[in-house]
Amino acid sequence: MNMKWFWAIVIGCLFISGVAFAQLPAGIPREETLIADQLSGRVGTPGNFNLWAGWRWQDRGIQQLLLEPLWTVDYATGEIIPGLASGMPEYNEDFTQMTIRLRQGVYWSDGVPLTADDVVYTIDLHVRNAELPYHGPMAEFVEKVEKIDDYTVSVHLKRANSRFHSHFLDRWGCLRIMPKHVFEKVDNPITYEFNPPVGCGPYVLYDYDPAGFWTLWERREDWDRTPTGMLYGKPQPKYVIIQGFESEEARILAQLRHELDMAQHTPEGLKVVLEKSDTVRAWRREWPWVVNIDPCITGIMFNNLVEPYNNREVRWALTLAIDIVEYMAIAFDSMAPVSPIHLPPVPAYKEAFFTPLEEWLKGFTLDLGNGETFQPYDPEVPFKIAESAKKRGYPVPEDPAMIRDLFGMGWWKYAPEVAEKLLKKNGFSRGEDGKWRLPDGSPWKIDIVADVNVASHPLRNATAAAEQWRKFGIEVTVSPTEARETMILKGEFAVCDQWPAAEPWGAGVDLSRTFDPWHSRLLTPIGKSVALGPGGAARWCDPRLDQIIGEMEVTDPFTAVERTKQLGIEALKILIQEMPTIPTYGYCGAVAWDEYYWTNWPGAENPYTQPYQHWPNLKYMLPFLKSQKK
Amino acid sequence: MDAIITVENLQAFYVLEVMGERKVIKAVNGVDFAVLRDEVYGIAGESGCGKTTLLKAIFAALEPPLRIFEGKVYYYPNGERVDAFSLAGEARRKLRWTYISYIPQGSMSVFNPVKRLRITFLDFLKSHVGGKREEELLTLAREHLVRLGLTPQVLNGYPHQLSGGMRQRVAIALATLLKPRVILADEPTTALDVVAQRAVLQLLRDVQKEFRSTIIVVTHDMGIHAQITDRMAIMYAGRIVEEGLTKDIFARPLHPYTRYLIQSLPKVGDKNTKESAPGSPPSLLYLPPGCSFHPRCSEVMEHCVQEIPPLKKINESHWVACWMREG
Amino acid sequence: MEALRELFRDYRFAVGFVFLVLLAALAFLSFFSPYDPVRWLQVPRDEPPSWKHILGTNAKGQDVFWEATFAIRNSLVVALIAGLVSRVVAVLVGFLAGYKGGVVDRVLMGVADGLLVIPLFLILVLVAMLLREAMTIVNTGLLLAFFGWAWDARTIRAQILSLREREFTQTSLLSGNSTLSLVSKEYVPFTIPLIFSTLISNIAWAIGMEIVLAILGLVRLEIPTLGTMLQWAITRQAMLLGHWWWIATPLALTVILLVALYWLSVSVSEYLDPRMRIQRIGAR
Amino acid sequence: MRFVRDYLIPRLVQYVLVIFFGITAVFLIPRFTGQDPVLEIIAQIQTQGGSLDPIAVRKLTETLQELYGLRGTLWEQYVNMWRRVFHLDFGPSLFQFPTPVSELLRIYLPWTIGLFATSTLLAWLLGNVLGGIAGYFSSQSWSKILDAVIMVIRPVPHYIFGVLLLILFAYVWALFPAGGLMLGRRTVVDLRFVMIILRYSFLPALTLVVLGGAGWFQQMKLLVQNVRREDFVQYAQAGGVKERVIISRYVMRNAMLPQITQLALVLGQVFSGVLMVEMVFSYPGMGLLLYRAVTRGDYNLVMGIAILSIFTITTAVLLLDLLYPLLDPRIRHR
Repeated sequence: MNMKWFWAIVIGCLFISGVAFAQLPAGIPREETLIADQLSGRVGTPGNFNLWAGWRWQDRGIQQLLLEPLWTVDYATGEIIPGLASGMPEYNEDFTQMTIRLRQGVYWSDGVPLTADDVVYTIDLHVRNAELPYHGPMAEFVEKVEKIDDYTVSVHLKRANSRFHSHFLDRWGCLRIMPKHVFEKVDNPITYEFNPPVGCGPYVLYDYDPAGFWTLWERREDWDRTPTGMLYGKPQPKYVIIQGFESEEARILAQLRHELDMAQHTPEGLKVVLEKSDTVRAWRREWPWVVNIDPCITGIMFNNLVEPYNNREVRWALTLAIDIVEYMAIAFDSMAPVSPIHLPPVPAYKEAFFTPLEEWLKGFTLDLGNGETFQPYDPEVPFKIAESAKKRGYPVPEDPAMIRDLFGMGWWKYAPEVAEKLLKKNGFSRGEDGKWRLPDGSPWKIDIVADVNVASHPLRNATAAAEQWRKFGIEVTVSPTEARETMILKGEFAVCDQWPAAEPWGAGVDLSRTFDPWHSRLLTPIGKSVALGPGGAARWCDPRLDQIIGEMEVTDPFTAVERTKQLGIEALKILIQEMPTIPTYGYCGAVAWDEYYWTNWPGAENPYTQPYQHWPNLKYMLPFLKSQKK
Repeated sequence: MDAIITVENLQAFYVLEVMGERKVIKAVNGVDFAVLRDEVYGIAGESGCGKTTLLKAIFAALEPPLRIFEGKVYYYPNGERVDAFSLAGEARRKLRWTYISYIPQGSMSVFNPVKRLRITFLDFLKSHVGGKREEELLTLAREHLVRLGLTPQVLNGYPHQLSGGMRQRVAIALATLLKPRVILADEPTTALDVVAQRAVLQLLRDVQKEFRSTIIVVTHDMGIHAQITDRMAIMYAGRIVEEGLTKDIFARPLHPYTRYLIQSLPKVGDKNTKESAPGSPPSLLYLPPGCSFHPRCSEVMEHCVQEIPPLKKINESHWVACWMREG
Repeated sequence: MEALRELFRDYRFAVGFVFLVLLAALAFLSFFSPYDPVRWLQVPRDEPPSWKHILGTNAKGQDVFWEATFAIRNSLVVALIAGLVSRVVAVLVGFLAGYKGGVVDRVLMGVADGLLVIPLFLILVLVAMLLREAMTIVNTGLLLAFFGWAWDARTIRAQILSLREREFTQTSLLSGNSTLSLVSKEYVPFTIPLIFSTLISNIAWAIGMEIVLAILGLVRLEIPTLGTMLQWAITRQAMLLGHWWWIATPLALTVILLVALYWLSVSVSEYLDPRMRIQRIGAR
Repeated sequence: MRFVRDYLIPRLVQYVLVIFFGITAVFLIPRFTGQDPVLEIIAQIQTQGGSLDPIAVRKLTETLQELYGLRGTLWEQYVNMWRRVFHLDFGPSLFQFPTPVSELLRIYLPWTIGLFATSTLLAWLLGNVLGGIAGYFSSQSWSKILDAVIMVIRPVPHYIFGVLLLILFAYVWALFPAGGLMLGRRTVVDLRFVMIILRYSFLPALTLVVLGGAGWFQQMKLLVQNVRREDFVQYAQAGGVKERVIISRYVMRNAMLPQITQLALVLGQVFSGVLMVEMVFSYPGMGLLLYRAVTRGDYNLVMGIAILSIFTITTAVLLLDLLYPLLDPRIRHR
């Protein structure tokens, strides 16, 4: 009997407390708060905000709300937004000196004004302190940094570099300016926790979970003394919570309960929230909903130092053995745009690279030996994908321009017979059972080293590729492993599901970020770690590309636009001819926004800024949000 | 007749459901007898003849699959007749240990192994004696042990620390704690050595004298019956085949089965191998037709195979169920 | 097999056995599957149960029923390998430790204790990471077997210890029987029911562990097992999207399998209990 | 003193050896998986789209290896590890660098004790009490129904059971939070604080208690059904001893004995279930911490947690071995 009463009271209390207390910390009104999901998950270093010293889960709000970089890339608008800087960087004639002009009237969140001293201190410290992650490029290039006046800094470079500014260009991370008045009092900038943190962004730290699940930020009283405020006006939410979830189900339910305004789900998770909620919208209001302007290309990576993937024709054969229409149905339920080249189909790149390349692609020819040739490009692919999606029951638009927008420009033909010829030309053969044999007669087995997360784009690619190649007669296994990252960086794989190319900036015409990892000086033997996994881990290089990269280093992307673009196109052609990795489709973010508390999200119909909550540009979105006071 | 327990046409069967098939084990199959005040009554028979079941029925300890099909068992507390089976749970619980008590077969594991004996004694006392403090009850238990010639120190020990004979005597002490009118003793000396056996029997006799209780002893060992019982019944295959004064039965056994039992007793100076009944008791599930004993009987007649012999009165105190004694 | 006949008298044993036979039959059906279990887009996707696809189809374009036949087959193989191999180790260690005693006993039980106190899960994850593409059905079973014997070896040892105290060991040894014949003639029959009951609980453990490893993505996800079927259904949000047939099928199969094993194990345990046995023998 | 010589000392030696081999195994095995914590960090930055210059990465790799103490031979690292163990200093977490392992343990241990220890004990108690009663009255229909329900619930994987609870009690009837405990550094410890934690922990605890308790229930029921037929129980029943006393002091008390031994050993085997629960409910705890540490090659953190766990369990087993005779007077030390 006593037990019964005890339980009745306990459960009763729990119910009452559920009615009496909201989810948020005391004194935080929900209608003035924006809650966003943290992409990188729970923070491992909750009390440490010093992201100059290493990985600190920067998308917990440090990069989106607290800090302001000199410049930020916006891939949705194709612009570079000057933050602390007042304009674009200025180079001298031979690219050995760069001038940074700072925005005036910007204050750190503790009331100290931002001046050239902070910039000088930051660069200087990085040149001197070898333990800081950005020490490498600073020490390599910076000869001297000097303050011209309070708002002008001049950086003298050791050798010509037209892209030195890119180290300060925020694209999910860059060298951000440090508050000199805070760090100069610190003995060791590596061990310093930077708590409470000080920044030039529109928000300051209010509270955080010691276990790392959430971080709560409060709008600065003096938000008008931050670049965000100056550029776009007052950020609307008074508070922002960045919260991590360990399971997709919890994230979905939180959004359905209006406890999460911005989230990135899996496409299946997105379907759930759209189905179950009246207030949740996706980036696109209609099918296929997902963000298809992400500046990241997905696909399959070969290790170009491993037999037989060191052979261009084998790589091409494997490409032609893929039926991209089926591939897309398997990988992403036909919801993503395909890309035949090593670039994501973001708006800026479509115009600058896809369209100019299209004629060349159509004429591109593979030599099959014995005088036979084959033109692999298929511009009809988007329409075939549209057809397959229609059969699946999705509301596919009829407009050809829209179809190309949703499903991409085109891809490579499904040509198993051509693939067969290419392979046979290289000594491969089919066994009695129809399965492929390597030139030495042993069965051809492909093991794709893959991500463990079934919902992730890498594993989606691995699954679809495995399926296609099995159909072609190769024995394929997919091995999801938690050791994937290490294995890929060290080259302990033959085929994997890493991004086929490094992510470009997403804006402008400068593709150096994509090509640089393939410079021959960075070619790393198997067993040693490469510098950059995406693209770089393919361990491929080409003297023609080296030359282009060299030329890019002395071409100003801001002034010599046409030349920069031309260099990019030439480099892309080399990549297509060689196919060191297979690009398949552009990364798609399944972004879901709840319009219950906040509206005017940057959807496809009004992409005023990039849509992700984890990108540094979030701060530029917040002034545009409209409150739905409840 | 001053009866203290009467059993009337008792049929207690085990009912088992095996793979949807109902099986009935006729462990006690129509038994009538009365036990008188202040006597020691013995029930004898080989194992598997239903004597333990009979004790359980008398004790009204009926757990499935054991069920009473017919018949009655009457108690006579305070002179009035009470139907043991229709007693309500609490009323029956109250009669236990005060009116009727039970000495288990082999005391090896009748005490809670993880508690000191003191606790066990207190548990039994508390359940029947109300309104007394623990120390008073403990004193009661100590006095009782002393009266039975046992040292009260045993109460501080654990059951596994006692020897077998000692444990059995403590078990008797526990059973007689509340001076019950009737004590049921199921194989009280089994698994004890001769010396311990003697001590236990002595104790039983003392208890009977001391409290003027009635004791019902169940054992296959005819020697014990000869030593302590006044009257006895012989059971075979769920039925009583002979009942009478112990001395009469030993002097003039009427049933062939009784004779086998007696002959199987070792006699002083007897070097001959013991003659026991050939074969073993029948399965209670499939009883042979007619007299259950006929397959083992050396004097079997045609009639024995066809009809079950009724229990016939031979004289004032001697009854037997055998066709040979017919007429 | 007198013991078996007796066990079958218990409806739980009988029903559990029938369940197992049905599951085995389902597993056997996989050999006649019209579909390749690894391949995608074999049938229209996401269709609810119908006459054509009695348990519906999943988002991968596979028939859930036929996929389930492979899943139950592979899971049973994992569980049986794990159960049987670990039984061999457990029995050997248990017999040796219990019979020899002394230093042998100390060492063997020390090893078993060592295995028991290490967070087993940690080791499983680490080894699964090591094996990667080698995490096939057989290897998963062997991995689980390697870690699944310690507790049962202890149980069996305890049983041997108590048997050693019994009279027949002394008599048997005095009458000149060899150790081997003693063990095989006297110990084995007594311990077989116990071994069987530990086998059943070990199988249940292995099934559960395979599911955990699969949910964490540490096994080969394209090989259908109960675990990987659940994993795909979970990550593709079958539950919240209302594709209940996809997640309910492996779940129901898991429950049925474990209920059957539980009933077998309860029945065997009761059978082991001597008092229950007497009651049963009485019914003969 | 025969007890000390013949029993206690060998038992202590075994205790030390088990800890020694356990820790050595936990030291060695992660180093064979080929996981490089430094590369994991770099990959983490790159996969999220972070920009790191190739030169920066190369430099960073070297710096981090230096910082992490991953230089030197395996033997040197091993010796170093023992030195650290004796100083109770496990160094910094490698993946959550530079947070010290001890700091992480300090943050997560209370949560784990709060949820996992409490619910394990609660599951044990409830499972045993209910199982005991159901076993004693096993012929009653409610006991049979309870047994059937538990039989069906028990095989349900923790993850699925947790998600079902979430859907039911955090969405269909939104009584409990879906995750995300909003207690920060500013929170004052008061009644509200306690209520929030209770509410937040209720569903995770329920999952662990139900699924854990189901296992104990089944075992206890079986044990009680056996003990119930023991002579001393039947005799006490015959003697009219009150049923309450029989159930608690006779049946449960005896059936409990093997369950106590199991409890100590089961502590080491539950990381998997706890991990699933922590995942579903976004609950901070050692399960997730350990899993992430393992998968990221965070040797220092793996060592910290494993040593803590091995030490706790081994000590619990040792204590139990030494104290067991108090619970069961029949057992005397060998």
